[in-house]
Amino acid sequence: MKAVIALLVGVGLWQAAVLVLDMPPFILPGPARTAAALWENRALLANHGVITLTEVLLGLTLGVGLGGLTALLLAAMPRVAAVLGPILVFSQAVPVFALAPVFTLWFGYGLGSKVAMALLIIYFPVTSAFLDGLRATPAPWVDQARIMGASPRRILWCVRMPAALPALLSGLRLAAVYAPIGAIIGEWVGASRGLGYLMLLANGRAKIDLMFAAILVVAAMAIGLHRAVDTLARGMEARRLR
Amino acid sequence: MKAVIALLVGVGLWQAAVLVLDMPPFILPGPARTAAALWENRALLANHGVITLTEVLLGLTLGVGLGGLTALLLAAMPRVAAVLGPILVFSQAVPVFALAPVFTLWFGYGLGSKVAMALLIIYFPVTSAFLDGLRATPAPWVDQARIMGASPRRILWCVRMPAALPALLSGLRLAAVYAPIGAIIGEWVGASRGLGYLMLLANGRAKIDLMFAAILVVAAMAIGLHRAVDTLARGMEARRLR
Amino acid sequence: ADRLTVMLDWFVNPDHGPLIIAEHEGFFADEGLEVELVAPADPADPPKMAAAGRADIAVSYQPQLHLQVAEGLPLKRVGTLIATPLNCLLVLKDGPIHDIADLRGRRVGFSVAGVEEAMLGAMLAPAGMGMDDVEMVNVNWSLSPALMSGQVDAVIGAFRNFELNQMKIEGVEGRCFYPEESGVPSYDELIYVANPDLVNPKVIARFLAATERAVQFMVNHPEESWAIFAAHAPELNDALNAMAWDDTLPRFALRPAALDAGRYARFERFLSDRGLIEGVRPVSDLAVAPDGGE
Amino acid sequence: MIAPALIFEGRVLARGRALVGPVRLEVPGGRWTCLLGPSGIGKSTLLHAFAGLTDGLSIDGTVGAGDGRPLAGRTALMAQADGLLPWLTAQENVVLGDRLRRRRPDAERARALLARAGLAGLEGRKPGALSGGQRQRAALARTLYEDRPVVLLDEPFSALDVANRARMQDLAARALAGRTVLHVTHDPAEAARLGHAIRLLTPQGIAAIPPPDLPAPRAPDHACTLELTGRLTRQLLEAA
Amino acid sequence: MIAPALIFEGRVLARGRALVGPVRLEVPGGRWTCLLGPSGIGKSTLLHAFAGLTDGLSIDGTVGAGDGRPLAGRTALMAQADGLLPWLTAQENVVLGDRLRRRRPDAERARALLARAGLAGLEGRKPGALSGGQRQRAALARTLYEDRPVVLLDEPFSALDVANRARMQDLAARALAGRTVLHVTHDPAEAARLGHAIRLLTPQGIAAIPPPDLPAPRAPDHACTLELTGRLTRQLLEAA
Ligand SMILES: Nc1ncnc2c1ncn2[C@@H]1O[C@H](COP(=O)(O)OP(=O)(O)OP(=O)(O)O)[C@@H](O)[C@H]1O
Ligand SMILES: Nc1ncnc2c1ncn2[C@@H]1O[C@H](COP(=O)(O)OP(=O)(O)OP(=O)(O)O)[C@@H](O)[C@H]1O
Ligand SMILES: [Mg+2]
Ligand SMILES: [Mg+2]
Repeated sequence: MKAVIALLVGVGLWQAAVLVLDMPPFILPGPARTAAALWENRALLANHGVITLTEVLLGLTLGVGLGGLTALLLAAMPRVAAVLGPILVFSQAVPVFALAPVFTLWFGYGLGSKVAMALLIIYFPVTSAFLDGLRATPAPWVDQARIMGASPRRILWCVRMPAALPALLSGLRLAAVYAPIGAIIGEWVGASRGLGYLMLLANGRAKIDLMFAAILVVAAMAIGLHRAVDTLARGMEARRLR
Repeated sequence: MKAVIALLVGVGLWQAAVLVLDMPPFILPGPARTAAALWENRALLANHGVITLTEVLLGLTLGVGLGGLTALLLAAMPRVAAVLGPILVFSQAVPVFALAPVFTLWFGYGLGSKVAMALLIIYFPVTSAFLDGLRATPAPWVDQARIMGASPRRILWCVRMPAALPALLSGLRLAAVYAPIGAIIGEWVGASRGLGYLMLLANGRAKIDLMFAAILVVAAMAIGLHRAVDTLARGMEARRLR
Repeated sequence: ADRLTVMLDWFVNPDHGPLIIAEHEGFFADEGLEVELVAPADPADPPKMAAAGRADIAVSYQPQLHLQVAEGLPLKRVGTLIATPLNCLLVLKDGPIHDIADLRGRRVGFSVAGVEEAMLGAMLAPAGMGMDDVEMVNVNWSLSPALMSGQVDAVIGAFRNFELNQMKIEGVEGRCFYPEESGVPSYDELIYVANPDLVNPKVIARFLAATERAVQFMVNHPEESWAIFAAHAPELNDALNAMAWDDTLPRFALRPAALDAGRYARFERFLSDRGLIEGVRPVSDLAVAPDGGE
Repeated sequence: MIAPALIFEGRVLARGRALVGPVRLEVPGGRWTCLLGPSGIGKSTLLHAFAGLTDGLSIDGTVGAGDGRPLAGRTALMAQADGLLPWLTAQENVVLGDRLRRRRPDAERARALLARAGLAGLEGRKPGALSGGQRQRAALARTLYEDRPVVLLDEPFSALDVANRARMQDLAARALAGRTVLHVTHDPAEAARLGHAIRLLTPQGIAAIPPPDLPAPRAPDHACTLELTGRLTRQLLEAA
Repeated sequence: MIAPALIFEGRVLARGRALVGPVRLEVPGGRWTCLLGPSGIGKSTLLHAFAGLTDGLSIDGTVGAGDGRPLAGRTALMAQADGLLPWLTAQENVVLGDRLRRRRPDAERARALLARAGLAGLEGRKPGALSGGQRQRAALARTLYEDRPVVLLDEPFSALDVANRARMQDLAARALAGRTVLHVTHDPAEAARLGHAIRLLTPQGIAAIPPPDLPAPRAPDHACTLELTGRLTRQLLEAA
C-alpha cells in the first residue's frame, strides 16, 4: 500500500519535473516514454539486469564481509587504526576512473574488476558505521567484561560487536543503496554487458529513454535491496532485546 | 606523529604496489614521480584546488544541513517517511552522468550544479545515519518526555535529536569523505575549472602524473576534512556526557 | 591460433564495423587469429592497456597518440581504422552561428579529450579570433544535449557520423564545421596502436589483413554487412546506428596497414606549434607500417 | 488543582501473558498511597499503566482517573531507573518538563529543589558525574518540579542512605501534600511513615492495610510506625 | 583459593578534584565487610578502585591486595546498575564470564543459581522483560557464578522486597563464605545481619564499628542485630 503511494508520488514528481522545468525528452524523458522503453526493451533489460544483479549481490556480500572485518580489526588495534584510517579515507577519495586502469591491469577484464569496484564503494560506509558503533560501546559493559577476565579480543567479539549491531545495520542500509551504483560503476571498467554498459551505450546513442529505463531497473534493485535490508534490520533489532 | 606514520605507510604501500605489481608509470606513477608533478604544478593545483575546496565546503554545509533537516522531517512524520524513503533511495541509485544534463539545464554551468552534485552525494549518508539514530532513541526517555506533556515535535527536538547526535556525527564522518569526490563529480558534469576538470584534462593529455597529483590534493582534502570532523565529533562526544 | 586482445576506444558502435565483420565472416580465423574485443568506458584507457601489455592492440585516436608518445608511453600506431577526421565543430542548423566568425563571445562546449583547444584555436584563427574570444565549457557527458537545449552555442568533439544523426533523430538539425577544412591538418580519427616491444609485427600484419578484407566486404555489401552488425548484439540494432553506418562506411581505411608518414609529421608539427607537446618526434617514433611480407 | 483518585481494574498482558492481575486497585485522591509487594509481582507495570506507558502491553480492563477525565497531562512519573538525560546537567534535567512544554523554566525553583535534595553546588553536573543516590535525588527533584496532581513514584528512595532517605521522604511528603501519590516501595518502614493508605499486591490480589491514625509523615521511631513496620514485614514475608 | 585482604590508602581524584579521601580502608581477607556511608561519599568509587575501573580517575595512593599480588583476575564486581547485557538471556548473562574467558559454561550451575535467586523459569528472558528486582537478582547470580575470592557488591539488594532481600542475603552469605567480600549498603539492618566487619565512611574518614560476636548471617530479629541496626542508624544520621 505504502509502496504504491510511494510509486505514485515518485512518478508524479517526475512528471511534474518534466512539465514544470520544461525538460526536453532528450534530457529527461517523462514517465510514459520511459515506461514504453522499459516495455519494448524488456528482454534486453532482463538480460543485462541479471548480470548486474549478480555483481551487486557479490559486491554486497564481499563488501559487507570485508567492511565488517576491517572495522573489527581496526577496533581491535586502535594504533593500526590511526595509521590505516587515513589510507582508507584516501581510497574513497580517489575517483574511480583513475583506478579503472589499475584495476583492469590487476584483475583483468572479467567479473573480478567489476566486483572489486563495487566492493570498494560499499566497503567504506560499512566499515565507518560499524567502527563508530564499536567505539561507542557503553563503558560499564566493557568494564564488567574486563573484570571478568576477558581478553580485549573476547570483549570485542562478545560485547562490543553485539552492542554495535545497530550501527552495523545502519551501515548495511547505506551499503544496500550503494551496491547497485557500485556495480554500475564497476561495469564502466571494461564491460560489454550489464546495465551500466547499457546505460552508457544508450546515453551515447541518443536513446535517452532506454537509458532511463535502465536507470529505473537499477533503482528498483536499490529500493528492493534497501527494503530487504531494512526489513531484516528491523526484525533483528526487534528480536535483539526481547 | 601518527599522521607521519600513516603518511609513510601510505607512501610505502603505494611504492610497494608499483613495484610488486609492476605498474608502468602511465598507469600508476610512483610516489616520487607524483611528488615531482605535485611540486612542478603547485600553482596550477592551488588555483584549481581553491575552486574545488569552495565547492566542497559549500556542498558539505548544505548537504549536512539539508540531510539533517530531512532526517528530522522524516522522523517527525513516519508516514511521509514511508513514501519519501524509496524516492530518496531512488535519487541515490541514479548514476551521475544521467543526471548531469538535467542538473546543468537546471543550475547552469556555474557553481550551482557542482554544489548540487556534491550535495546529492553527501545528503544521503547524513540523512540515513541520522534517521537511524533518531529511530533508536531509548524508549524510557521518550516515554518520560511524553508523560511530561511534550508534543512529538518537542520530543524530537529536545530528546531524540540530542540522543541521535552520535549517529549524526557518524553520518558526518562519511559526508566529510564523500564531499570532495562529490565536488569532483560535479566538475565532471560541466566545469572548466577545479581539480575534477584538471584530472580530466590531465587524463586526456596523458599526463598521468599530473592526474595523480590532483588526486593527491583531493585525497588530502578528504583526509583533512575527515580528520577535522572526527576531531570535532570526538570533542563533542567527550563533552556531551560530562 | 594466436590469441589477440583488442581493446576498443568505446563500446561497440559502427566505427568498429570492420572488427565485427571480420570476426563474423571468419576473416580473423582465416588468419589464424582468435580475437577478443574488450570495451572500456573511458577512451583514455585503451592505449594505456596496450602500452602495459594488457591488450595487444588498442583502438585509439591519432591526436591522442601524439600526446601519449610525447609523455613517454611506449606506443606506436600500427594500423588505421578510420582514415579521416570524425571530430567536428557542431552548431544548430537554425541557430545563430552561420559562420565560424559568429562564435565571437559565444559558448563552446567540449568534452575533455586533450586537443580540442588546439583544434578550435586553429579553426578560429582564420576568422581573426583567438581562444579568448569564446567561452569554453566542459560539458563532458552531454555534448549534443547541451547544444540542443541551447546551453552552449557550439560543441567541439562531436563525431560527424553520430551527433549529427542523433540530433536529426531528436528533430533538432545540426551543422558541422569540419576541422580539416578550417585550418587543422587532416588526420586519422581511429587508429590501431600497440606496444611495439610486446606484439609480434607478423601477428599485427595478419590482423590488419583480416580487417582489410572486412572493409572490402563492407564496401561491396553494405546492406548485408549492416545486417551482420545489427545482429551482433540486440542493443546495436537501432535507427541511429543504421544512419551512422552509412555515414561511416566511406571513411574506413581501405588500406589499414598503409602509413601516410606525412600526415603524422604534419600533425606532430601542428600540436607542437600549438604548445601541446614539446618539440617534434620523428614519424618513426609515432607510427610503423607492419611488414606483412613473409 | 483537583487530585483525582486512580482506578485500575483488570489485567495487563504482554503478548497474551498476564503480567498483572486480575486485580482491582483504587488509589484515593489527594492522598499518599504506598504499594508494596514481592519483586516481579507487577507494581511497576501498574504505575506504567496509570502513566499511559503501555507500548507492547495490552490492558484488559479499565485504567484511569476517578473523575473520568484523562490522566494524560496530570501525571508525573519517577521511574525505577532514574531516566535522567545524560547530556543535560542536573539543573537542566529538573526543568526539562518546562522546556518540553515550551514554558519558561523556573531556574530559581529548580535550584531550590536541588538544594533541598542535598545537591546544592552540583546543579551543573551531568548525570555521569553523579553518584547513584545523587542521580536518584535529582530525579526526585525533577518529579517534584513537575508539580502535577497525580504523582507516581517507583522506589524513589531505594538508593539513599538512612539520613538522606528520611530527608527526601520529608521533602516529598511536604511537597506532595494534597496530591494523589502512588508510591511503590520495598521498605515497610517507609510505607509506615508515609502512607495514608497502604496496599499490598500479592499473587492472591490486593490487600489494604490500615495505617495508624497519625498524620503522615510519621516519626520513624513512633510506636505505631514501628508496629506497622513489623506487621507489614510479616505480611510481606508471608506473601513471598 | 586464598581470599586476600584489600587495602586502600590515599585519595581518588577526578580532574584534580578528590572524590574520596584521604582515607585508609582495610578489608580483612576471607571475611564479609559492610561499607556504609552517606550518598555521594565515595563508596562506589572505592569499589571501582579495587576493581581496577579507574578510567578518567587517578589514584593518589595505593590500592591492592594484602598479599601484594595483583587483584585483576581474582575479583568479581556487582555494580550499582545491573549491567546485564540486554541482548543476552538471564541464563546467558550468568555464564557470560565463562564465555568471555573461553571456558565451557556450566549451564547446570547457572540454572541452579538462577533458581536459588528465585528466577526459575525466567532463564530464557532477556533483561528487558524482567522487573527491576528480577534484574538485580540475575546480576547477583552472575556475580556468584564468577566464583572469585574477592567479591565487590554495590548495593546488591536495594531493589528487593523484604522476603527476597532476606533470601538473597542468605544465598550470598552462604555462597561467599570464606571469601573477601566488600559490600556497600544503605541498609543498617543488612549490615548488622551480614557484616563480619563494618566500616562507616563519612567526611571525617573511616570508622570501624564492631559487630556482635555472632556468626553471620545473623537472625534479623536477634537482639544484638537489632541493637547494632539502631546504633548504625544513629551514626549514619549523625554522619550526614
Ligand atoms: N566522573 C565523575 N566526575 C566527577 N565527580 C564524580 C564522578 N563520578 C562520581 N563523582 C562524584 O564522586 C563522589 C563519589 O561518588 P560515588 O558514586 O562513589 O558515591 P557513593 O558513595 O557510591 O554514593 P551513592 O550511595 O549515592 O551511590 C560523588 O560526590 C560524585 O558526585
Ligand atoms: N516486556 C515484558 N515482557 C514480558 N514480561 C515482562 C515484561 N516486562 C515485565 N515483565 C514481567 O512482568 C512482571 C511484572 O514486572 P514489574 O516490573 O511490574 O514488577 P515489579 O513488581 O515492579 O517488580 P520489582 O519490585 O522487581 O521492580 C515481572 O514478572 C516481569 O518479569
Ligand atoms: Mg518495579
Ligand atoms: Mg554508589
